[in-house]
Amino acid sequence: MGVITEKLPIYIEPMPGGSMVLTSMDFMINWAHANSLWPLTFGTSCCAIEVMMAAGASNHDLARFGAEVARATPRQADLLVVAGTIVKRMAPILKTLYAQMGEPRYVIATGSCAISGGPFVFNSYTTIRGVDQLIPVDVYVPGCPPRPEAFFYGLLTLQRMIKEGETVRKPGIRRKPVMAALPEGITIADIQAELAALLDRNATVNVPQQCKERDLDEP
Amino acid sequence: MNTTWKVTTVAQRAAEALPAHPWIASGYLLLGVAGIGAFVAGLGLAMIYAERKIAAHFQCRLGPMRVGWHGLLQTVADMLKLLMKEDIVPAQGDQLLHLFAPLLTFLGTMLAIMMVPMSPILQVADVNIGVLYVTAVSGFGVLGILLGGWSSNNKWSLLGAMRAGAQIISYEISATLALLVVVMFSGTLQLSHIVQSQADGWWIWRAPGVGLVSFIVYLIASTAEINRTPFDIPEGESELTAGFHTEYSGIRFAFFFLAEFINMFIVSAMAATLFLGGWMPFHIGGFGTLNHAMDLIPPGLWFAGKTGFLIFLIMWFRWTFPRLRVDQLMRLEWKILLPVGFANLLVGASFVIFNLYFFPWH
Amino acid sequence: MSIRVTTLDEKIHEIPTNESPMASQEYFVNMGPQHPSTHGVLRLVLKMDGETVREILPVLGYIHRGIEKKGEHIGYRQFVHLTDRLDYLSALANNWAVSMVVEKAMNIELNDRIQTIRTIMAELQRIQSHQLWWGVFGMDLGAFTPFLYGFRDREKITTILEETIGARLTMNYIQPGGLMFDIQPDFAKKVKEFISYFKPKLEEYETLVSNNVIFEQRMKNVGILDAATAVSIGTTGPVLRASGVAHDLRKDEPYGVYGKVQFKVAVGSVGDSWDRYRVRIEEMRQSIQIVEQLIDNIPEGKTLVMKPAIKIKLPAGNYYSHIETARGIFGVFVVADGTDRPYRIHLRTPNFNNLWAVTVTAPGWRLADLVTILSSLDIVVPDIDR
Amino acid sequence: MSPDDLVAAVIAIESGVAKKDLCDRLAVNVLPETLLKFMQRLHDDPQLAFDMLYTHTAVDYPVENRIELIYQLYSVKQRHYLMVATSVKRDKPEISSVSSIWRIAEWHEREVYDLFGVLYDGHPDLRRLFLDDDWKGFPLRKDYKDDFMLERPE
Repeated sequence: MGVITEKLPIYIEPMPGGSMVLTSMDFMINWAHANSLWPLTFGTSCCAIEVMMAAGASNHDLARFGAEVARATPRQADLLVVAGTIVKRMAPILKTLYAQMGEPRYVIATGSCAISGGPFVFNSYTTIRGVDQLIPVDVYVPGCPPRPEAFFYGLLTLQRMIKEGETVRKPGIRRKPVMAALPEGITIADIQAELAALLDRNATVNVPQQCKERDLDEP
Repeated sequence: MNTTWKVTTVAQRAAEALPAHPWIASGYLLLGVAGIGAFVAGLGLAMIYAERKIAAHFQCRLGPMRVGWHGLLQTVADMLKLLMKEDIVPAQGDQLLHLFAPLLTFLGTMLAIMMVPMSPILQVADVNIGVLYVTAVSGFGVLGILLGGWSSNNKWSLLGAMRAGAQIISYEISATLALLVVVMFSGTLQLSHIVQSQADGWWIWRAPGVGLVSFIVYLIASTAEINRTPFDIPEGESELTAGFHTEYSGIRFAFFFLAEFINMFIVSAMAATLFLGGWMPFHIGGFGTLNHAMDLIPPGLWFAGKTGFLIFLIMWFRWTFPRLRVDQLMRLEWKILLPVGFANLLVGASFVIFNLYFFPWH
Repeated sequence: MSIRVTTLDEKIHEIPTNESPMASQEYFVNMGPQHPSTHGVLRLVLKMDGETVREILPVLGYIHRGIEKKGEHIGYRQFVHLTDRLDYLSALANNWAVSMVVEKAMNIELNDRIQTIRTIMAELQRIQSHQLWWGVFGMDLGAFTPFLYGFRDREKITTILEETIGARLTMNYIQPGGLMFDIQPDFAKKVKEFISYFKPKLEEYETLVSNNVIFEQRMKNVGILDAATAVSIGTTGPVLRASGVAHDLRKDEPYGVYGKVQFKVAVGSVGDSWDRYRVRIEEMRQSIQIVEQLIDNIPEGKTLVMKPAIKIKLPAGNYYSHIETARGIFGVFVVADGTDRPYRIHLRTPNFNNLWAVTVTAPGWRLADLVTILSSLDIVVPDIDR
Repeated sequence: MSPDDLVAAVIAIESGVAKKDLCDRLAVNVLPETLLKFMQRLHDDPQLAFDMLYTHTAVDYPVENRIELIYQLYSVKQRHYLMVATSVKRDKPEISSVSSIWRIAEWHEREVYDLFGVLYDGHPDLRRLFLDDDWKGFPLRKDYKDDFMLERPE
């Protein structure tokens, strides 16, 4: 199908009604990709239990979204869920895994270890601070570990991004992660500034007042 | 006497129409080929969907729900995605063999499905060596698996392929022995005649004891032949990452995936045809009233019901049994199934000679 | 002093190969960091002769985050939250071990309510951990359904714990000096409901796996670990008890309210995968008994006996205390120098010692048996690498 | 065996063995040269029978220019616990390996070599356990500097 999706659009486009054919082709291809994301069984630490196992088990059934067939080989998987901490020694292996996967491949970084190094940012001589230094990431699911429902929200966001994002005319160009969907007038800089101000105000704890609340003896 | 069924296959119709008007004959042939293609595709999608839903309900979960009503379109999405996937051929691997291995497996399946007598009119071809032809053609499957495993230049797939070679070849023996018993009773190899020979009753109960034992031996051996749990060691998920199809992606993995499911259909269709009377309704000897009552249900439905139940049984195996080890698997075949098969054959032969079975029809 | 430091490649080439012309050619296989049955990122370099495994060389470090280095830069109360990320299936027990070290060092007296709640929580977590092990054990042997049955029941405990603790996996609940929160008013009722629900389910586990002939064939005398090797390898927990050594900290050094509770220590005889399986199933039953005895009379009292100060300062000295988690003995060794941060903190993790039982028991068995043995040792890899 | 006569029995084994203070459990200090013989006695003596090595770790004291090696022993038969400590010089940290007595020591010692740089004489397979073989430096030493590691801004 590679021939059709790459070579054909140039010829079909000029034909009358050709773009209508292309858009409906887009719809079909994206619908198929979005609804059958086969995850790769790749969990390094605690997120693997919550995001891969608990989400796939009976209570929070991952199969409802068609993502239940967890393939062990990267060849047949098209969704790499980075669940857990990536350390320096694991980095080249993660890159090889990503390279081995078939072309329309997506990456969800779950847990704060995969997003930014999590609790091991400081004083850890091996933890990679964020997986996006190694491989391009599509959706970030924060949490330590994120609840299975949070992972589903990430999966549904990825499905929405696939359905709206990719087109046959420009293969491989995808919507940026959810940040790109900010309402007008608000930039990331404003958000970071507001966060810094908030952190500054709530950074102190009043110990005597805490003790009075819990009726303990004075310090 | 029971109603006699007139069997006309597509090939016969083409042969009759050939001298007079060749266009209609080629139309029939085209119908046969296209019919098989559509049937295989539709059946594959339906069975994969059924497997995922049955597995889900076995395991107290829902299975695919979001894609179409109750996930009906889920397999369509899977197949379309597999078509779109990048097709990776390993560099150091043997490219040519790697490309054609899945086609060999699929070839074996397509050739075998022609012979399956689904109902008196719904049968593409009917040769007089039916049973022999089907068991011979199903040998292509293991050829494809061996080539695929070896040419992927991957230790896991090589291990999986060697296991598949040893397993399928050895289980074909006891499968053929079980089929031979019924061939002895019905006297012919032609599948449609075998079905008609069960007009007085299905071989599973008409040959007392022998029929049931060979049915069970055939069921075990055929589950091993199509690599289904508890014999799925060629693609043992937890040991060999993905067994022989580790290096396959995209459309050619879909061929292996589909071939496995259609093989499951063929195996349960053969079991239904030989032991449960194929499309023959449930008759008991001369018991006229019951036979006529049973004839009200069209023969095609009888076939679908029997095969459907057997497919459900094979799927049920998958969700209850663990995997056998390689040596346990070989021991089961050579030390248990083979002696049982031969003893069963001898006993069956003596029943046939002395007409010791119900409603002897020779 | 003849000291030679080798590297992995030299070690791989050193492994003896079978030179006799009749033998089939042996080859190396990487049961690599990403493999469905290594429960995380454990890499086993296998020297295989056809299907049988001749030699195993575990390669670690694929999840080594340097938690002990980080321990020297954060306070004691903060270190409790790091131990959740070690053996994430017994987070509460790990928290308890660190809290116990700090409480012993500052000799804080805890009231009965805290001890009882800690014991109940630890036992619930033991059942939860064994349920996950039972599920993954079935999946590794090829049957996918036990994984889902195990997780279905595990979710019931997770919801009970989540109502009190607020977290599903990384609990951070037991802190030095007591507990973070008091238990919910209907906690006892819910636990009793769970116990009455889970007892018949345990019989279901038995029918699905224990009485299944194929499981028995795959497990009976596979990977035998005799008592002497088990002790010299330092294995603890169900792996050691399956080899016939009845060493259980809950009986030898009773902590919490284990002293006042009647329960049996499940001990195996031969030390094969079948015994390890039976010991864990029996332990689930014993844990239910313990929780039943404690759940009805949880004494009243405060759940925090010292002020929630962040700056806990331990007097200078070496302190060591350990606790029996679902996988073995988890020990915390602290060298304190009087400041609010430990000078050195070392974690004696059960999985580190249990892993090496594979290198002793698995050579000579087939690849499928290697997966059975590895899964019967119930290994959690981040606990090994720390 | 009560703790007092256990310590007495242990001290009686070797000269230069002294009770270690500031410990919450039984601990003794041993001279590095006599370590292997001392441990062998602890393992073989039926009265003591320390047949299990819980863990072996090290503590770095750059100020006193020594690395203290800690062995935590336990006897499954007698149900008692002992911690043995010895020290080696920081710039030439070499000591004899106890992996001949307890199998697990082989991998604990590899970990201590990997993170502290202590060399073990007679160790069957001394190489780094967690880090890559070409890793420079020993991370758990107090003076370990690394451009990759972020220090928390105080």
